[in-house]
Amino acid sequence: MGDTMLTALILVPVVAAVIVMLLPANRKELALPVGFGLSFIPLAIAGYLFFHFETGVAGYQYTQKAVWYEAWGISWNLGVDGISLGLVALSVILVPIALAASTNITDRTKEFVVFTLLLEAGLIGSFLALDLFLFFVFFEAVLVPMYFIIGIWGSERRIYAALKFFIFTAFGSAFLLASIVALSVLHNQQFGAPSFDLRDLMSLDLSLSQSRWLFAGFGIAFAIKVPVFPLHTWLPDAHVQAPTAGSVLLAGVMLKLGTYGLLRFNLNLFPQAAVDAVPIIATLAVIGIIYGAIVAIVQPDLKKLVAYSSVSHLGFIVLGTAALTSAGFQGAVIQNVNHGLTTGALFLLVGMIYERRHTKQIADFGGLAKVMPIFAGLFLFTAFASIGLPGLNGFVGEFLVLIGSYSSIPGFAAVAAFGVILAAIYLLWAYERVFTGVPDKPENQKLVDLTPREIGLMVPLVVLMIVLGLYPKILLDRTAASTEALLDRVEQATTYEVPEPGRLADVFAGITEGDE
Amino acid sequence: MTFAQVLTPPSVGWIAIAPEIVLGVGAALILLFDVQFKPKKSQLAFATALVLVTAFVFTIVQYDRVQTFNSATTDQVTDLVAQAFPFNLMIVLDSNAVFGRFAMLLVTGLGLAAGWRLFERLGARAAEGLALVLLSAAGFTFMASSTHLMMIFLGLEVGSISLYVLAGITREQPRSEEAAIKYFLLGSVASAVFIYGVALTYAGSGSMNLLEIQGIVSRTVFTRPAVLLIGIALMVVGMGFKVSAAPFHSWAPDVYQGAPGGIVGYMASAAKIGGFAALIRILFTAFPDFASTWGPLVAGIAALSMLLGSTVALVQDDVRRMLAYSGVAHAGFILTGVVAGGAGTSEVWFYLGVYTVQLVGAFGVVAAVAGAASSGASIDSFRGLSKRVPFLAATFSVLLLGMSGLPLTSGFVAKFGVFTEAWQAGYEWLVIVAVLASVIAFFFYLRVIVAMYMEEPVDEAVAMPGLSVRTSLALAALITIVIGVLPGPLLSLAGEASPL
Amino acid sequence: MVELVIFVLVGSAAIGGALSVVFAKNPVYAAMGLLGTLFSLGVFYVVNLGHLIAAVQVIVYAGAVLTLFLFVIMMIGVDRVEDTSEPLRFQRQLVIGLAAIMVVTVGALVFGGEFAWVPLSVAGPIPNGTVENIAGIMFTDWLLPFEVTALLLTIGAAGAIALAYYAPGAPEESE
Amino acid sequence: MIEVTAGWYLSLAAVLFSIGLLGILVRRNALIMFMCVELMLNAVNLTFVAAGRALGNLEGQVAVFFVLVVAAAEVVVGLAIIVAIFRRRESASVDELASLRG
Amino acid sequence: MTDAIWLVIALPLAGAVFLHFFGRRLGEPLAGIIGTLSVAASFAVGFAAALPFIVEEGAHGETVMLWEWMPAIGANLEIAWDSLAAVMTLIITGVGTLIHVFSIGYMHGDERFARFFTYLNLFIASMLTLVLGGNFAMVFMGWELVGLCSYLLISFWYTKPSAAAAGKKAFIVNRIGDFGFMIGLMLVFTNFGTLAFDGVFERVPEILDEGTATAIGLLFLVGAAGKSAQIPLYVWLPDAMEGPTPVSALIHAATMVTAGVYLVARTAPIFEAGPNAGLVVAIVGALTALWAASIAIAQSDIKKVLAYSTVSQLGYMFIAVGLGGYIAGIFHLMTHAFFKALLFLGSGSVIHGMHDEQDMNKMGGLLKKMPVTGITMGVATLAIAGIPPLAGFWSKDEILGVAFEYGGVGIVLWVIGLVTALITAFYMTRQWFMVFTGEPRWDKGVEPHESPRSMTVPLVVLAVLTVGAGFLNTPFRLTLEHFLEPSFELVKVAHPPEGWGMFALLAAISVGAGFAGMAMAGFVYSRPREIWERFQQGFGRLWEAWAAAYRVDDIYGATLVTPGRKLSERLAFTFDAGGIDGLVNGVGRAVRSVGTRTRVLQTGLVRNYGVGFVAGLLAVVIWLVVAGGGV
Repeated sequence: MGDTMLTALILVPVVAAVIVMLLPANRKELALPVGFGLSFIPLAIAGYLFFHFETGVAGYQYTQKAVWYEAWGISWNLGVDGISLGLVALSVILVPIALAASTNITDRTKEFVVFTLLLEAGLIGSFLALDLFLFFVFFEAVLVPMYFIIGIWGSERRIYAALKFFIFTAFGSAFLLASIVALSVLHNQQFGAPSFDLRDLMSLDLSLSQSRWLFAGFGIAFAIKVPVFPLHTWLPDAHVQAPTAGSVLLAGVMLKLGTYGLLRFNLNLFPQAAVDAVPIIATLAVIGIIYGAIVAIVQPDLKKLVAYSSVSHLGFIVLGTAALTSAGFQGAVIQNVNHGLTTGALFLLVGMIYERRHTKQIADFGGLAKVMPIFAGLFLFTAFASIGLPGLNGFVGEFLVLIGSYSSIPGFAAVAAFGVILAAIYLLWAYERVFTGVPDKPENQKLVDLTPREIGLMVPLVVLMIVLGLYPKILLDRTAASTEALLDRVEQATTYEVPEPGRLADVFAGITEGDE
Repeated sequence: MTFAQVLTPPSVGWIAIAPEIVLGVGAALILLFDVQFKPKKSQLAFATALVLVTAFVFTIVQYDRVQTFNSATTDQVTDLVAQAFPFNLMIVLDSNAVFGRFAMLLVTGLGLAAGWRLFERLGARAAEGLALVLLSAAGFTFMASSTHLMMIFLGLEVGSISLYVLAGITREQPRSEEAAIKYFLLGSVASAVFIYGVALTYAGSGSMNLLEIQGIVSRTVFTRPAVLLIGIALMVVGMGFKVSAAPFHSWAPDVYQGAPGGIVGYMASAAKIGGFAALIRILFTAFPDFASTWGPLVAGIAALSMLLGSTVALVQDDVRRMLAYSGVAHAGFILTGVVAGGAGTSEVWFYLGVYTVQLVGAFGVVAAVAGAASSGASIDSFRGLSKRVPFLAATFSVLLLGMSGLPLTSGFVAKFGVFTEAWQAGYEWLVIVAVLASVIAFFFYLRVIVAMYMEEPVDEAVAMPGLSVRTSLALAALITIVIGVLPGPLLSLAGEASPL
Repeated sequence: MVELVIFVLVGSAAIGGALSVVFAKNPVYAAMGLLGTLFSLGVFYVVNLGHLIAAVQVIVYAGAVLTLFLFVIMMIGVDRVEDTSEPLRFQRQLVIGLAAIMVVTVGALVFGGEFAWVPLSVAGPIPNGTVENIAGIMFTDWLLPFEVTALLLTIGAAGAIALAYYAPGAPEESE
Repeated sequence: MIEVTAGWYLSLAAVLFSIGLLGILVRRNALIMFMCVELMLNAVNLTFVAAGRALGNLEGQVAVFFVLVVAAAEVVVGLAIIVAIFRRRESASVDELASLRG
Repeated sequence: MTDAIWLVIALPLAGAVFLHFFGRRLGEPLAGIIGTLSVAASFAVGFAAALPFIVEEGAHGETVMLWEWMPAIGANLEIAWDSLAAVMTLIITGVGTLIHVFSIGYMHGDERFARFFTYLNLFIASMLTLVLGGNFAMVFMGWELVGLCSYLLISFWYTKPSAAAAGKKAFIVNRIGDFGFMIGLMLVFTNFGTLAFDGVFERVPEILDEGTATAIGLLFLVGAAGKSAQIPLYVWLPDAMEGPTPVSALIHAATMVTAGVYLVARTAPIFEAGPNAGLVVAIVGALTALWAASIAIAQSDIKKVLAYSTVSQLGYMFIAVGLGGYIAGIFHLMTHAFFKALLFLGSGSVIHGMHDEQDMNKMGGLLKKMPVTGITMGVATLAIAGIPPLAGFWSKDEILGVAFEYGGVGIVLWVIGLVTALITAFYMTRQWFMVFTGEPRWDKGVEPHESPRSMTVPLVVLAVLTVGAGFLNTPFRLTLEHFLEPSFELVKVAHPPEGWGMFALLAAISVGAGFAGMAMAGFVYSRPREIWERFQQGFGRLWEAWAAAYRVDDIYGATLVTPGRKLSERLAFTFDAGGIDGLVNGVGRAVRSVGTRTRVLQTGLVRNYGVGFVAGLLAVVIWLVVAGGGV
């Protein structure tokens, strides 16, 4: 049972997609319910996995490895650890919600459900793959369903956005591909056979320059996916044009491929280069945090605002990764999940209002709290979760990241902390403009508050936001061992030492040492 | 001494050329049959299919034979050499040749099925058309199996001259004529260049047999007569022309756009298979010792092809032209595998196999949408295809994504293979160029998908194509996906396809 | 010495013929130029002991092929004197440039002695290219290529029909 | 005493080939372009013959036959195409054929 | 009882959750009663849990662990229950209960009546989290959550744009403070490796050098200045008066704004290790006290006066805690909670009675109409003016004493304190006279009336506390001091000068200042309007500056908000959309244009193609011959 679990997790959505595809063409109203129902199977599997996950164990669990093509050294090689577990859980949670949020999609519903389910399979596959070839396959394959989701069911400039999304990400993947090729060739040279197994590749003997180049290759791909400033401009376009479900899954899960990749691959494979690159990564992360937030402030479009807020929030995750401390890593891992929940929820909410008013322009709203109190309440709640209000989930990750990064890269952490002010500014100002005041526009006065279905969509997210905010232990327990192991890997492979508390001088020394 | 006594009979191995015999005889029979009985189109189709299937069966027999050769013990080898190299070393029966035949026959079958409507519209000339297709297929498979430069040249000409005719076979279309004359003029120049290369190689080395040349060259590796180098250069140019590698590609867009829609897929695929088969034979079998010399040259051509093909394909409004330019880029990608030398053979073959299937399928869709007998296929005619004929849109998407090298399609495995080989051979820069070019390539493939799925339908009605077309297209798409997910078997098969 | 004289004289004729193919305004003159070159080469074949092919050259090439050319020229119109102005932009400049490079290249190769190469393998003095000797090779070692030419000729026939034969009364189909 | 070696012939062949090649670029009459191709093939033949003599093997001369056959086949098809074009346009100028471009 | 201490937080929180879901159905006044009861119950639990400290002098606190939160940084959900926490708890729940009761009357008829109590309960829970948190992260959680509640309650009447804006402003300005606080926390973690109080305070002397301690202290000051409305972050508090008056009383006078004071007191060991930080705290406090008091002089809005007064009084507390007089600071915190809550509730009563009129120029002569309100507010005014034996006298005097005893800069602070005391007495007296005496200047149709019982009873209770609370910590009997000592045993608490003589002298001076202020105000404002208007005009531009609060908001707007917004717009629309995205699209366009240009080569002319072919051929030949070593 255990060893085929992960395979099942990937294949079930695919099978579900096939089932939906085979539904009779004249019963297209069936597609969404069937897809929604089927999407609970991966949720159940992942739930089982999550709660039977052995805490305190650093290695991969539920591993499965089957040779794919021996001569190339590629294999169907899956495993889950603390770093990926949360993301898998996030994926399976958001997909049913995204599907249930898509009742407004009446054109080619079946295809929509199929693409969403395929997207789910691809995303889960990316998080579970321990073989770089397999990872790349999933990493790149997820572009297609998302491309169609944006391109077919998006709004006016959807084609532009879909193409930009695809090409931009594919551009990054190109470097990833070249780097993966290089790794396998190196493995071939050093061990006499090519391999793409992450664990095999970790034992490669890389020269510093090789390690740096490859780090850059992986880094660019993931940086675009995250996205890290200045490679972020595809994101606002994609989000603004994507349908709600697309935005939810894009921001909620897909962007995490980047942050996950940095943690999983860049750090494991090229620890020395990673240590050397800390100043660069941290700089970009901090720029992303501040820049994303500043730019978000004046965005006239709600979705664009949330999109830029993602740039800012994901900066924290990258910063936590660059921190190379226990708290920083844990913060990054948990923030991956948290951001998925809050931003997913924000996009859902924006989608709900867009369905009613067919506009996302902040200027078109005003005083909505009067006519849609439940909506306003949920929005405010989610906004505060996103701002990082303690007690809700956003805080835990951000705080861990900030605290964790301060002990190794204090200057960056201090600047990054400024981002929390800006987050409050852009979200609360947006809330003020959209919800407060008197609803003076006639279109707004007629708006109906959320339906039970819509509230139902939000409930799981809200509950998770509170639970993870107050009791993140369920996640942290599962991640801690893996993040520690990652940190050990970095420490053992390099001269880097995780700063001990109370040795501030050593911290600065550690950073300058890494530069040599 | 009678005349007969002068002649020592050559070693004959009929099985080694059995598929070609079937094709040639089949073509001749179809022509005769046509003259005599004025058969219906369906009968012609049946006859053609029969020829192809028979040839395929023989190829399977050949495959079996090759397996015996490959697993032969050392003391058996001498006996088997004669069988493996019949006709006094003119051709070889090795995996390379067999793989080439498999690919060629598959492409021919798919191409004919997908473009069958063209032959229905050709009227009385359908039989000639079919015969030419079969003959050219025989020519290109000869290119894949020859170990002699003159045989390669003959195969090249058999294939190419047929294609010149096929390009112009819808003679009532001015553009078809234009395509034919362009293809013919430039093609015959390229042939002349190639054969001049052969002549100079012969002059330089003293033989036209690739195996002998290899022996001679490797014995005298320090002497490199300029004539020999020029010979190599000219042969590379000639083959570069056939596979439409930049800067020898300029005929391809015009011809692919102008030639009849039903046959252009076959034309493009077959020329690529033949050209690359011969190119790797020449370079890998005869001149492995010169790899450091021709390697950078091929790499340069590859880089130029990928960049030029991708960027120009970007701005095309005609899907067939776009596919032609993308074919230029693909020639570059395949050449990326060629630079790796003999080690890259299997990857090159794999790439060739999967790419030509995609190509033939893609042109099949274009023919179904824009007409099998017409020239050109504006991207506008693909607008909203997903709503008009979802099947065509879906298969086309799969094929285009396959060509773009997206994972889970055969195209990705193929690209990955050639990139790995090139990297292994030390051409890192070429791989970087290649991956960037493939990013650019995404754009124009996606543009077609945009038109099909994301734009509003145009009024032009597109009929659901007939069964043969559907089968052929579905098969091409299926192969693309199945090989993409489970590349193992085909990779192993291609892995055996290193020349003896 | 004789060979030198022949080479210079006949070679000049060959080049002259070739040039007139390229530059003659009237297609017939071009064809005549080509004829001259073909004949010249026939002479060289004889000099190089290729008696059979010299004969074939004259019969097949000069006789059959060129006649075919002339036939088409006649059909298209003999009197058409071609306009020698160059309508294509840059074409003349480009061609002159390329010609210059080509002259330099070929010149460098010729005068650099690159064509006076040492063959990597020499089998010994060449036998005469008699019918017997040629056949001895063509029908043994080169049997397969010889067979393959059958395909070529079939293609020629089928192709010509497909392209140029209009069956009386058969409707031309088009989309 | 200057000996006429195979190199001389090869040089001559190279010159002829070059002339043919340039002729393709200069002439716009498809027929004459095709003649230039024939010229090139003949240069090839000369190379074969001369090289064969220098190498002491007859294969060069045999090769000429095949080139000849190929040339013949090309001529058949080529002339058919040219005739077909001429039928429609009353001209054999390739400069007028540029509807396919870009 | 200590084990059940979590109930203190849980009860109001449960109240909030319950009211959130069912409050609307319960309606008025049941929702309010439930809200009140939950806070009262919390008070009861807190009181019971505090008994050990009362009974056994010098009893030590203990930490109650609830569950793990962020163990990696030593931040779990745990409650540190000691005497300081107990005092704070009792103040919060005590005053909170009274204000809840008051709100039942005040919010009568509001359509979001239940929601108001939901927020109030949530606030109480949050505030208790702040003061009970056993580690910095939990304090920070409470710190932020009270900010949230403050936001919610200020913009409770969100249809009023000014209210919505004020709520947002409060939250954002607070966040600026939090930024400093957070960096302070990072420094703490970096040095101690944990955020738990247990792991920090006792190790301060061993780990922190003076510089680091000062740095942490100053960063905490930034946070405290934000929450407690000190220079330069006080600007949100006056605007916060947009919220319902009970909110102003509870959050913006009695409890939340004192969080900064609590923070400094709680982290006393750190300030002790970096005394300069404390000094800065005191100086900031003093400046704020004077600055805000001066603004309060000229306000005509009844609540604005109180708002600036609150800022000013918080300044006093900062002086105390900054100079090490933690207990004095907490003492003033407590007394201030009583009398300022009373003042706010009184003003609420007035506003309620005057049909939502807040302009004092339109009041006058209300004493007869609203006797209870008038008298209780009068008591509070006396208290804040520092008139013995009311609570304000004792606590303020202790602070001034601490400043005086500090010497040096302390003397300056003492002088500032005195001046502030004088001004305070002046403007509070002014307010009382403007509101309750003289000719009625009411708008037409306004019929002032005394408020209902639910409102007046809390007033009376608070008035009693205002009178009596001072006796908890007089020089004669230092009850509070002894009670709190265990919480400050790690540090040396500063005290006023020893000896009765000194006490009497200082008290006399400060009381004199108080009386002087009152006398001046009484002299002017007990007389007709023309007279005090002339008096005000006598100050000329100065009065205008005061009335305009020195235009600090405008200055901030011009120097921070507008440029910030400009920057944001530049970045968003010029740099991002044009620059970066332009670059990205530019790359795309460049590739396309390469394609477009290359495509031109494909002329369709065979002879052109021939040129390309031949050129390529020549290149290949030349390259191969040259590179192949053939030549």
